[in-house]
Amino acid sequence: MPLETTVAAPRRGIALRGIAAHLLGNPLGGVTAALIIIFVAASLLSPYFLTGFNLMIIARSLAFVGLVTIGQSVLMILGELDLSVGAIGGLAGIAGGVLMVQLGLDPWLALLLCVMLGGLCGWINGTLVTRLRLHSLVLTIGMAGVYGGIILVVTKGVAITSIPGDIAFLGRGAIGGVPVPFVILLVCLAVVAFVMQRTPLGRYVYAIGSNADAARMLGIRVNAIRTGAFVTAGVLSAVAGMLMVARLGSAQPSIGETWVLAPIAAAVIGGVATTGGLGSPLGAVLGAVIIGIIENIIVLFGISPYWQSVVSGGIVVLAISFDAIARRAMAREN
Amino acid sequence: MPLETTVAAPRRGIALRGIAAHLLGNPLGGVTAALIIIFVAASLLSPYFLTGFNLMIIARSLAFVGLVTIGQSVLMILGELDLSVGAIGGLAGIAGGVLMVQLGLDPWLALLLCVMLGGLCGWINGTLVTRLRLHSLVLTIGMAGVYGGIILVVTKGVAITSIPGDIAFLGRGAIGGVPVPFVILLVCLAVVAFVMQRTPLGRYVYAIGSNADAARMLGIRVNAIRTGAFVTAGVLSAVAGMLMVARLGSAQPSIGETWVLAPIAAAVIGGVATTGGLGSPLGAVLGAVIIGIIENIIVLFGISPYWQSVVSGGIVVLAISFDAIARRAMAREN
Amino acid sequence: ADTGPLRFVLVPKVVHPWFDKVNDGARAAADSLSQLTGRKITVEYAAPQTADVSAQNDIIERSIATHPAGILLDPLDGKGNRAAMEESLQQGVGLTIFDSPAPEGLDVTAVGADFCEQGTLAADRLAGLIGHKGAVAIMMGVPTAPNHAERAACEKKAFAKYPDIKVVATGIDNDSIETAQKQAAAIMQSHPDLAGWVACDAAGPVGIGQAIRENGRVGKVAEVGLDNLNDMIELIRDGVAESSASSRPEMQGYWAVIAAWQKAVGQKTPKFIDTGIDILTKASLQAGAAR
Amino acid sequence: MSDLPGPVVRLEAIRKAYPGVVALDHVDLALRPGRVHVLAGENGAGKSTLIRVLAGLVGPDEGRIEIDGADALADRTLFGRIAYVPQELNLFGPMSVAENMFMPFAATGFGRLTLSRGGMRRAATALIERFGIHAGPDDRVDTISVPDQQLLQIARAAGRAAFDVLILDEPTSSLTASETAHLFRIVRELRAAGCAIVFVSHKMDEIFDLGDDVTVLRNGRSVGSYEMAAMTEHSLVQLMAGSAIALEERFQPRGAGDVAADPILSVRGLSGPGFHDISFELRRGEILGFAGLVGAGRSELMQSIFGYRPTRQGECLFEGRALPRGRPDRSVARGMVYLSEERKHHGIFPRLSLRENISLGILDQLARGGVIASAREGERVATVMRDFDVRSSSADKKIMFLSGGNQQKAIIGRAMARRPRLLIFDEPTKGIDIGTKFQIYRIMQRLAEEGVGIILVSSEMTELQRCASRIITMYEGRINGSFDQATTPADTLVGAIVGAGEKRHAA
Ligand SMILES: Nc1ncnc2c1ncn2[C@@H]1O[C@H](COP(=O)(O)OP(=O)(O)OP(=O)(O)O)[C@@H](O)[C@H]1O
Ligand SMILES: Nc1ncnc2c1ncn2[C@@H]1O[C@H](COP(=O)(O)OP(=O)(O)OP(=O)(O)O)[C@@H](O)[C@H]1O
Ligand SMILES: O[C@@H]1[C@@H](O)[C@@H](O)CO[C@H]1O
Ligand SMILES: [Mg+2]
Ligand SMILES: [Mg+2]
Repeated sequence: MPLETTVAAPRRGIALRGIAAHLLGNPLGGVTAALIIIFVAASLLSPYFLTGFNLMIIARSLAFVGLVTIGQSVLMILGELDLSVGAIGGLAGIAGGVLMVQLGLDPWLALLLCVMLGGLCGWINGTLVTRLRLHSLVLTIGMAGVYGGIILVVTKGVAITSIPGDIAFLGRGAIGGVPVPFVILLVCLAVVAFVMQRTPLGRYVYAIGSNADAARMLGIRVNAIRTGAFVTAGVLSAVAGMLMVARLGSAQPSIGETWVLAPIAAAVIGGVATTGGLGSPLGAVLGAVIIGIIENIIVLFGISPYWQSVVSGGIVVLAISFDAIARRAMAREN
Repeated sequence: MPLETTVAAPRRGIALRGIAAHLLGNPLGGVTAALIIIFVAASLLSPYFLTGFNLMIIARSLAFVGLVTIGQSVLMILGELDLSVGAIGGLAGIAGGVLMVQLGLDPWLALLLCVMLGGLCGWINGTLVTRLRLHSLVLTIGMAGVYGGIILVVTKGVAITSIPGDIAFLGRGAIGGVPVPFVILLVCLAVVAFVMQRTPLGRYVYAIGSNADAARMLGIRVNAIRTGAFVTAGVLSAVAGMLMVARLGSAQPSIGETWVLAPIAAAVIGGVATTGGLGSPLGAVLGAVIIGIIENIIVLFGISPYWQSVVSGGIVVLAISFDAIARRAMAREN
Repeated sequence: ADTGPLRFVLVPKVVHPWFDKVNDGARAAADSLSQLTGRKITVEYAAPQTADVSAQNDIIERSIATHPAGILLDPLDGKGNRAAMEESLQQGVGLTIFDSPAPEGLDVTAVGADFCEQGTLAADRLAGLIGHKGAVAIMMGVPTAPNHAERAACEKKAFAKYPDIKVVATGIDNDSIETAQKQAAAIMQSHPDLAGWVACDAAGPVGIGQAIRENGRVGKVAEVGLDNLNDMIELIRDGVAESSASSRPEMQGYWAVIAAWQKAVGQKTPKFIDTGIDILTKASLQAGAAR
Repeated sequence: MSDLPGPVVRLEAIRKAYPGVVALDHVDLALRPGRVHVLAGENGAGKSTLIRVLAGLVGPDEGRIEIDGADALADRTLFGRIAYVPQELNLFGPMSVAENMFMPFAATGFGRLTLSRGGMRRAATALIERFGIHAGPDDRVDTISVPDQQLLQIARAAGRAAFDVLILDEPTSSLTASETAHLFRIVRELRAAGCAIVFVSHKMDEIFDLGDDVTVLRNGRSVGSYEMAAMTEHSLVQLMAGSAIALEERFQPRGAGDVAADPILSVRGLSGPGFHDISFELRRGEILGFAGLVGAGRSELMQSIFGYRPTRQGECLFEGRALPRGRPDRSVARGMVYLSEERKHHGIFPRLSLRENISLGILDQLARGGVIASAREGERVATVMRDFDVRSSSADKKIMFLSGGNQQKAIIGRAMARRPRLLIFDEPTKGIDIGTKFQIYRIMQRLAEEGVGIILVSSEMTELQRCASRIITMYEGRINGSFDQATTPADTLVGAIVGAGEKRHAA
């Protein structure tokens, strides 16, 4: 933009436009603005929305998809996609059920093993992608079949019940009124966001996503970092899967089935591009919050179940359009 | 490949390697080789595979996903993706049911209207993507919710039965032993492949997929062509949906649910890159044939349904790995 | 000449634990027939991954391609499966239907229960539980599936007998526990006054029970379930559901194989084999366990 | 040469073949500390390939690389002593200037576990100043100008710690004269400090200005190595091309600029992002030059006229009729062509073949009944390749595997093959060897004489002087002068483009 513009804007300056401009200048501006609007609208439209109980429900149900979103967003910044994250989460959950219930392992040990299993699945994905230079989208469509299939083979579609109560508080408990899964989400987000923004490793992820060849030329270990990102995504999905098992008290074979498209949509709403190099895990999680709120208000408003998918799909479309329209309007102003 | 190789190969000359080299030189080589291997293996392993009846049912069931694959592959060559193609197919089918059964319209007129509806859905997707410069992956995740939701709203999940017999032969008939849906697939593929390879329009699609900015600079009507591709994909999905209705004699709300990931996987197996500019609809359909044969032999071999997803996922992984491994092995040889 | 092995293919609605019980029964029948006849008789299990007619048709057709001695089918959709069923008969592969009334005009044997009676039993029982008045909901299963549709229709008819009972909502679970749970939760959100539930397949009542539990409505919303999945039995033990009207999947599989074998060796078969219905309650379960 | 220091790097009998071509055929090269070694040769001669071998990015098929007397192919860490600026921009677009400068951080001392952002910013600011980059350390690289990106690319290689050899592959192709001068000052400093420098350029004045030694490549073979002092422009060109070229030739179209006739393009009061209140006329048969500094707004103006970028005010009349805004397709349909200065982003279709890249501009002319006539396509493409000397082992090679200059020739050929009535060339001869350049000037001249209107945006003053009938100068988004090329002394022009005598904006 020419120099003059930046000088001129405050002069014309209505305060609201100033805020809008500030938001739009910030990479997280679009998603934050959309979030605020949806939040305010929901508060005005439903008296139940702003209650502590409701906010707690939102926070808790957000945690699972949110964890998966963090991992997926790191992969997307790297220019990859993993459609098997949901299946990995489900597999970890089922493995947890088998280890704890059928083999009687200590729940905490089982938990650790399952998270490692998630990492292993991610490592397999990453290794296949990097060694054979496969296309991650299709590889992971295939691997989702494999991991999801293993769930079916192990469970024959039947849930594993009577999960030991020891780990229940991971799924159902609260710390100072904040649900434990949400706290875990925040911790994971903080760690990953810090790594992505403030460490060389994180910046290499951005570099690889924006120009992998140049990164390789500079001696950045592209393949190792790619594989590491898949492992991270696998671990986070496994954590989500185990938290879900803790919450349900049973390992359902269906865990993770809905964790595939929503995190990708959330990441894009939050400013992550599927082409790599752009966005941040924080933005992606904010995108997940938007989707979570949408799902919540659909229930609060008592929208007929037949209409739910239309409404939630429509709001996703609106949320990404909002950003685009606002940016274009601002651009036209100047 | 360096000139020397082409000269040297026959001299060293095992015939097989000559064929392999030839196949690998051709952009369709990888998928053709994989197809041949799977075909031969299936014929050797199951006496039922090479029977006329079995080939006929493969051809027929391939037709539906194949049609969707054609449209999706054009979008992928353009650098876009449409995850709502399945929902559009389902919506067209349901609309057909409503028009024919509930409104008593002439079946042929209804068919035409439904195909137009598919085009309209595609046009909406394309227009949103181009006008608002939205990300097609996420927009169409949203639109899949909307279109799929409309199916639910209209049907409440209940199929529309008693579709007039007039159109049954479209789904069940055969022309000279070849199932009608397969004939329609071949016709559509021939038309689209011709346009893509031999007309300016097709070249423009490749150009846009390879460098959209440069295409715009050359005066190519990027947005119009993009929208057109979405319309094409919508129309082809609607055709698939209507053929499915004709085949079942009822409009099922579940039509199209499995038409989302399989066509993308098929296209990539067939050499289409999700980043655009590479591959061809023919390759993509060959990829779909591979997937179709895999599904067929899984049942022929009597593989337990619990293992099916593992096996089919695994074979998808193998199919894409095959290409990669073969190319690298050849490269190392020289 | 008739000493070679006989292979039957069993095609259920969907991959589902209930059908594993059918499969168990079918294998038992195959084993005892093998012993009795000295001929190797086997059952192959081929199930669609989701309750989708076209997926089921593909499986039927692929099974036909292997020329089995017969196909045992639980149709997802009488009309939608019609072409595939005709194809089977045309190709000379005998067809035995289980868990479903017989499709009209086809020369097949049907094995199952009186599904109308099963639905009526469940509905009447629920009506009694809620004092013959209040709002009730029906979880419809796969609406195109002939047996599910029959149960739903008869449940509606049964409720209609009571002037103070109103069916305020119907859900569709497509034979998936997760879908059933989501649908039930949503319906209870929008109908806070709901008094009770019945279902039309084995998955539905499990999902309903989970939703009742998750939403803290145990004791406030009554449930009479269907069938005898482990989860269902647990729900009855835990007092979430009062009882269940259960068909007998093992028996259905058993008799379907018997009928298919008869057909394969050219014997006459009955049009319909009724395998009966059980009512499961906390008490009957304890009695069963004690035995 | 005996009194010179011994070579720090020695390449011996390097051979590298690609499918269909031998890019390097037993090439030798010796680099001495404190000397600028020029690699000269026509497009596709193998300069960049040799450089990539030298930088350790491409393994040679045969040959030996010695760095400080040790075998670098055995000990690859030795390649760390070599700093390399590639011919094509290769940056991380969505990341900041500072990050681009110091990636990978650990190696540059700005991060082991966490990044030291402040330190990085400070160090970046120093380099930004030293290299004259118009950007802040936190600016996103894809928002700064191409020349600034080019300078950043150089700063990244040359600005950091220890290296013995600095390779600059056509570093000036998107720099203007003053930036080039600035860059040369830095190069001389490095040379004085004992660094060996490899320099590639197609601009003769630069080669003679900076070079100490020169190695000439032709078709992948080394013609020889010489001391620059023993060379003249003519002799060097002769060595490169294998035949002589008349360097004094001029290409002003004859009878240009019929003032009486209607102008082919008139721009009136046009304003938009980056330029303000622009009015000028282009006459039939004239080559109108545009001169200016980086960021003068020429590219943005031209793209707006063409319809690629938005405008705020004003109008453009093409052959008397208004051009619709924001519709490059309409402009093309009416006979206008724009060739962008950004080959990578706006020019080539990397994954398509050379043939497809060329024919894309003329498909409407190649189609018969809506179908592309392959035979005709082959002929037209062959003609373009011949006329513009595009060298490739095959027309079916993906264009991304061609040398930079040959890519450029292909897209110029594509633009001209359309036979437009108005041609806007933005830095068209960037990276093109001198022989082909003259051929392109000749074709431009011929087209103009046939009545085509041509706008030539160029940062090479000699190019404008060789070809333009008139020269318009731009300064900070405004036109500040219009000169008859034939009668205006060079100093006057340079004064105008640096904005002499004007009130400068208070930055
Ligand atoms: N303040 C700025 N911030 C970001 N980008 C800028 C700024 N000023 C100029 N640019 C960019 O720098 C480039 C230089 O402008 P432009 O190319 O129009 O000038 P020019 O006279 O053609 O210069 P050149 O000789 O480099 O072609 C443009 O691409 C423009 O987007
Ligand atoms: N990766 C590659 N694959 C195939 N061919 C290549 C590749 N890289 C270079 N070549 C070929 O090698 C030859 C030499 O190219 P190179 O880029 O070294 O030329 P150059 O002298 O740098 O030319 P220019 O002045 O145009 O930059 C060309 O014919 C080019 O097509
Ligand atoms: O009878 C039904 C079957 O058709 C299947 O849906 C599983 O549940 C049973 O109740
Ligand atoms: Mg070069
Ligand atoms: Mg410019």
